[in-house]
Amino acid sequence: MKGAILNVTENIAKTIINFLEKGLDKKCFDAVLIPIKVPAGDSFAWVLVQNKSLLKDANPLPPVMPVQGAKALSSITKMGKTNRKIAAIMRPCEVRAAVELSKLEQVNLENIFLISIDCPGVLPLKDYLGRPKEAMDKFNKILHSAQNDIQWGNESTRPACQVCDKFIGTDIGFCQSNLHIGILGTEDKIIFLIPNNESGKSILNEMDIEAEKSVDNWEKKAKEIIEVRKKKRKEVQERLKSEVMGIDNLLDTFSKCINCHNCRSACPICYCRQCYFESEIMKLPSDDYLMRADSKGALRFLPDTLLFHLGRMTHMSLSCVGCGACEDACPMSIDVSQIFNFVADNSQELFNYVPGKSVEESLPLKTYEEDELHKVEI
Amino acid sequence: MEEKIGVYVCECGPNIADNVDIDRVMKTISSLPDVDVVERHKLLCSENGKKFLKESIQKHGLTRIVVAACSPKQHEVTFMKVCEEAGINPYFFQLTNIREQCAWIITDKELATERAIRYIRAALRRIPFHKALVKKEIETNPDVLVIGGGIAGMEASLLLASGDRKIHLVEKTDVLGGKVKELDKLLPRMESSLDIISQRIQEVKQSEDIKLYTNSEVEEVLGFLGNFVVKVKTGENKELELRVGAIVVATGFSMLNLKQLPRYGYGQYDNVYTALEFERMNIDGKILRKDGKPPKSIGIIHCVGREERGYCSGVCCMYCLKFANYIKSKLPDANVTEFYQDLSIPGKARQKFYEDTKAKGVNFIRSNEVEVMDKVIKYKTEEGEEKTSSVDMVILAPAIEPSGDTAKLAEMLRISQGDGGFFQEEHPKLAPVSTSMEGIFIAGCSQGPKNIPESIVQAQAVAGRILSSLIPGKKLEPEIKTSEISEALCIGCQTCLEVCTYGAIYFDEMKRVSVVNEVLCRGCGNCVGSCPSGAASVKHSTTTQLHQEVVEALR
Amino acid sequence: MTKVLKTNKSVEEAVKELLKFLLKSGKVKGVFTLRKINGNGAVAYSLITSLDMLKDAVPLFPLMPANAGKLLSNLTLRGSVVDPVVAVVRPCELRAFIELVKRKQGSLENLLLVSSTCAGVYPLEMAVNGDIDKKLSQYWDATKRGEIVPDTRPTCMGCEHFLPYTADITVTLIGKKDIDNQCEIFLNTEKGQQFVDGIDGEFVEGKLESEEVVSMRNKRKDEKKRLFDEIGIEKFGLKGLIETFGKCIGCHGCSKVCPICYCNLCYSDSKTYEHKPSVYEMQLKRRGGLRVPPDTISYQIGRLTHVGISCVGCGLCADVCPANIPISTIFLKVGDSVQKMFDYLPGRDVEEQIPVTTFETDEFVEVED
Amino acid sequence: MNEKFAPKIVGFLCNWCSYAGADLAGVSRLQMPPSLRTIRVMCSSRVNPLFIIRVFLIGADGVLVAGCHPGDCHYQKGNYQARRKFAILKNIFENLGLESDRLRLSWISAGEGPGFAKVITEFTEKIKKLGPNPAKEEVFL
Repeated sequence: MKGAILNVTENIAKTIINFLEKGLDKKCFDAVLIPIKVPAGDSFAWVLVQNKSLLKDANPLPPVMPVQGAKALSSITKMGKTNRKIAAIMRPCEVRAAVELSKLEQVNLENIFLISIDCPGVLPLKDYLGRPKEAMDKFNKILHSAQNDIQWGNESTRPACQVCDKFIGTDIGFCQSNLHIGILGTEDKIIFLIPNNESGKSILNEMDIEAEKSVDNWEKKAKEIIEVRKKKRKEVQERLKSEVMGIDNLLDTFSKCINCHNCRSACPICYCRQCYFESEIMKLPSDDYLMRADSKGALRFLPDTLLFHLGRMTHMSLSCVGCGACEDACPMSIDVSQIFNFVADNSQELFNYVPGKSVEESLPLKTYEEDELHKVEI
Repeated sequence: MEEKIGVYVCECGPNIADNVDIDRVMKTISSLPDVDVVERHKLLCSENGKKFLKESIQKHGLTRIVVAACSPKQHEVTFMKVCEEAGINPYFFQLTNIREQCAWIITDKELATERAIRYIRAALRRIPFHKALVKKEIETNPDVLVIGGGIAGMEASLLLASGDRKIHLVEKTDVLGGKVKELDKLLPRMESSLDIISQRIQEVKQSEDIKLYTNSEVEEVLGFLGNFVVKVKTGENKELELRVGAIVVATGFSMLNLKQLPRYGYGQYDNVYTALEFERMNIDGKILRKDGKPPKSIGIIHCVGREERGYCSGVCCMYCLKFANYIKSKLPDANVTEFYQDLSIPGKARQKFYEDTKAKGVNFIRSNEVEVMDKVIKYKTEEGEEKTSSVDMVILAPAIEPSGDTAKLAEMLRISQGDGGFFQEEHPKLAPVSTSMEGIFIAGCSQGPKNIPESIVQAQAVAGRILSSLIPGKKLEPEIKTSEISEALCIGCQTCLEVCTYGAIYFDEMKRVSVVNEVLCRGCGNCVGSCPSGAASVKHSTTTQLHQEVVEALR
Repeated sequence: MTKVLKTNKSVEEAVKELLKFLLKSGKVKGVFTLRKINGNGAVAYSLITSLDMLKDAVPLFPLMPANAGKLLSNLTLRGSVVDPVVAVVRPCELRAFIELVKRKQGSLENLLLVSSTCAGVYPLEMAVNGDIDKKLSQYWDATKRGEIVPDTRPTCMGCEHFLPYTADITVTLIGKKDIDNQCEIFLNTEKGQQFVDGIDGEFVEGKLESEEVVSMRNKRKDEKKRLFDEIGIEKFGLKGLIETFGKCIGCHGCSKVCPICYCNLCYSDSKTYEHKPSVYEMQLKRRGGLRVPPDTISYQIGRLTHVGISCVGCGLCADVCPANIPISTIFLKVGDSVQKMFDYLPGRDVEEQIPVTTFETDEFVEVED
Repeated sequence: MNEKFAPKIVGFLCNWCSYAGADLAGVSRLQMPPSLRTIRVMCSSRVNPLFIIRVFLIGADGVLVAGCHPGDCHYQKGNYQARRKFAILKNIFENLGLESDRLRLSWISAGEGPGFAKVITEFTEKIKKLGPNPAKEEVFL
């Protein structure tokens, strides 16, 4: 694998922003989609930037993920392709979600140039919002420990990040951005620009950046961590299997759910304008509720909490990218993302499907093979 | 299908061209993507211009048309017709006003030109979102229900009755004639009321086209213009179902209940009579006190209840003058005093009647505070002096009120009650006999206090409205740009039902959604402005269409 | 004066006794109340039909996992309950339900409404680790003393409508020193009296509007004023709005839990708010940058125009906000102001018409220019 | 005051009165500042407050809702309902410290050409004093 090497000026973020500015100057793209610190300074928001001066508060790797990047991209492109070229710089899970959404016609990737970046994980939103400054320091420690890599995905990041094995935006991370930025193991001295396809190459070309350098060391390092994460993911899932799975455990886990459906609103893959579970279909005559109460002596109200979560799983688990946005949004701190991740891994495995890996790979439910899945037949 | 969009810029002779740089407009608009044809014309609304437009549309196979010309109030319909003739749906057209609200109000030619371009671009932005709308036609029933058999109801019935339409006249009491039958003589010529009304009653009864239901009441009204279904409970306690195309409400009035105003002594003292009681006395032929003797001094009090009701009933002054004449002709020596607050005697014949009456020795006292005591009227003069006047008979002119059934009928007919509780006309100036419900008309005192000729005028107006709009065999074309409510988005809160003036929205209990009755809807969009869910929209003026215009306007 | 049922039991027990009596006697078919639903201390509203399950009921537990007004609307949306159901809810939940009934989103028929003089609830986040159980003694102590309970939600501390307006039965808590061994249950309506007919206990006369209630109302009013002053929304302007709502993550959880937001699909989540990229590109050109997803501020102001008139200040919106935005205080402040324009108090009376569906011909001439 | 500032006012004019009034102003050749962008609606009541908010946040320097005079509404009562909605919105703007002066409700009849010109002139002057709508350039809306 080959790529370009850029020397870090000031810091990694600045270097990346300089690169983006250059891209704007050279008209390689007309606008950049990037997280920017909000005016109050207490969070980050996705901003589509045309005016370079706005980039001074930009942060390509913010410590939190208040909105999943694919959602931001979807909001601009779901009604059609953009007329201008937009470079979107996102975390690998966001790129993967964007690719999934494009298969579901909720994102139009034409004219979108996807840039991914090695992801050290993000902090839980709750931890950040209380004390943004301290959290930022904590995050910087994680980020800049790239040379010793142990800290990436440590326990102060979100549970989903801790077990993420697809945090690299190249084929080793099953991610299909146009250009990936490698920062792992570079000791803040250089960054790698790794084109994943022709379009990535041609942009570097337009910017007179030579991309023939070897990135083997970076790749080696990345693969090592991926292996560690894979192991950890297995372990955690084993634990989850006994602790959370099974109807009683599930009921227990979701007993605190207050039906706000924030998990589904934050989920990039839940793209429905109106959730089935919020629709008229779920509104029943009173005697239905009373009959159900009667059969058990009591009926939790609203009922069907588990139905909602299981139903949501059936809708999105094949495309779940494990970004953890659902858990961040849960006011009751339920381990939603861990459970969904677990289920998603299993259902994706059934079809040997990795969401977001490739635009060409069609969604399992949109296709079928004549000779498959016999194990579910009796 | 790929849309082919054409823009036509009208110079309107010098009207637009003088202040808008048409060349620049043409150049700018031609350079826009998605615009297929841009043409200009000296006067697009001329025969020549319309021909040019039609041929150009056909030649280029256009599917959407933007015309930049004058106000849509002037020529929208003109150009829609051209579109139709050219074979495209007239609603795939947008007229943008670059004359009245652009060329004519902006002095600076450059600014005016920019504005014209902006307006055209706004139209171009919205036109892809236009939807084809198709005219609808509904069958109608030409028959009419008239509620109330007073002078107004009878007049309307008689005018409407003809070979090809039936009139159903429903009267609550057992007789026709209403209040007019209770009067002795009519102003200004003092002819007998009975003669006139009997003749009318006779005509109604003889008409083959008028079906009369006495002792009957309307129980339920469903439907809309051209297609009402009415339930009537008849004197024989039978329930009838009638089908009519229009409804005339002529339910008349009642008099203010004098028990509410004890200061006039009605019911407390002998020889205090209401106007109608006094008419009765005159019909019976003699003006007598309770003790059987003729009165010597009579006080007639105007404006009884005017302050409480908040309006002048308009007719009392004249009939009080008439009463003075009754008295003077029967008891020439009796002393007659009229107590009034203001005299309402407009019109070509009334001033003379007043002067003639005054000449007969009738006294007029202006006072805002009048109180009736036993055989005495106490009053305050204009100067504020308290005075009394001895009388042995008092006649009161109470305010005219809506008849007792008004509220019930208003609800049943889904029309509203306006000032004073009378039925509300559609427009006080431009539509004084129609109501917010198309096909329901009001005549006579049910709409407000009025005298007999005014009631007749209204009844005739109603007949005219009905005869010209509800023609046997002719189909009705309801408003096309009506509201619609998305079943998927409606949450069933029924806010729209409450704000709709026309009762054009009903609630589907099964589906739990509001539904627009497109025949009744006038397309005002009040429901759209009030719907929290964005479920309601008005055709050809959807939020998306307006938003597109705004976005361009603010570019 | 109101008829009062007096028993020598703790309020918790007395209310459960009452519910038990109603269910056992067959006067009601179901009991709608808070219940502990499993070992981990989770508390949720439940519709209980068996006496056995009633044991786990915690009708006065200081938590609002959902606005019961919204839940009762769900229960009765497709027609009123066929057999009577008793519901124990908080005053703001009751007010929300009344507002929903006015909007044809529920039915009062066959519901026996029990409420209390409410001392407030703790924030939802306290229920995450079961911390509320540790706070209970503090909660009841303060309630007995007629003081604002510390650490309850800000909107609760500033709530002056803690006396239920339309309850059939009201349990008095605030300022009742003896609630550990005495309970007063006010039977406000004939319906309330009929339902308890036959229950054990002493019947006396009483007045709901006690000195303690008045004193609490004053304290709450002061607190509300303090809250409003502190947040200072009048000084927001666009900048302030952006600073406050900048961290909004767009989950719209506030509208999902809001009892007054009764739409299935929020207008601002509908297709009308989705545009072709060219619309955004035009904006981008002018502004140089554009936050996406867009409409963060427009959503909030828009929701205010819809909810303001009926906002009961139940506080759930702030409770569920993953970004800790003090939404409830802002909405309560604006709601108060809008409601004052019409002298309208949401949930005061089911017959009171919602001002947006009606009008006076001679009002607000001052907004005309 | 910025002399160069040319305010953009979006005016929702009801078809029956105010739009006709605007036309009459044109027919009478009454000159007025070129600030207005007319959007024709059938009735002032059709203007949903949410839409006004959107227009304001897109960056209109002023938003005018104009309808028939009270009692003269072509649809009887639409303008009363419009006034209520408008009053609530204005109250919310005031509460949030937003410039509620950028919103205006006016009754203009079909015969009031000069009245229309006056409203536009006055409103434009007022907006000029307020300066450009800050929402126009705001990125984080």
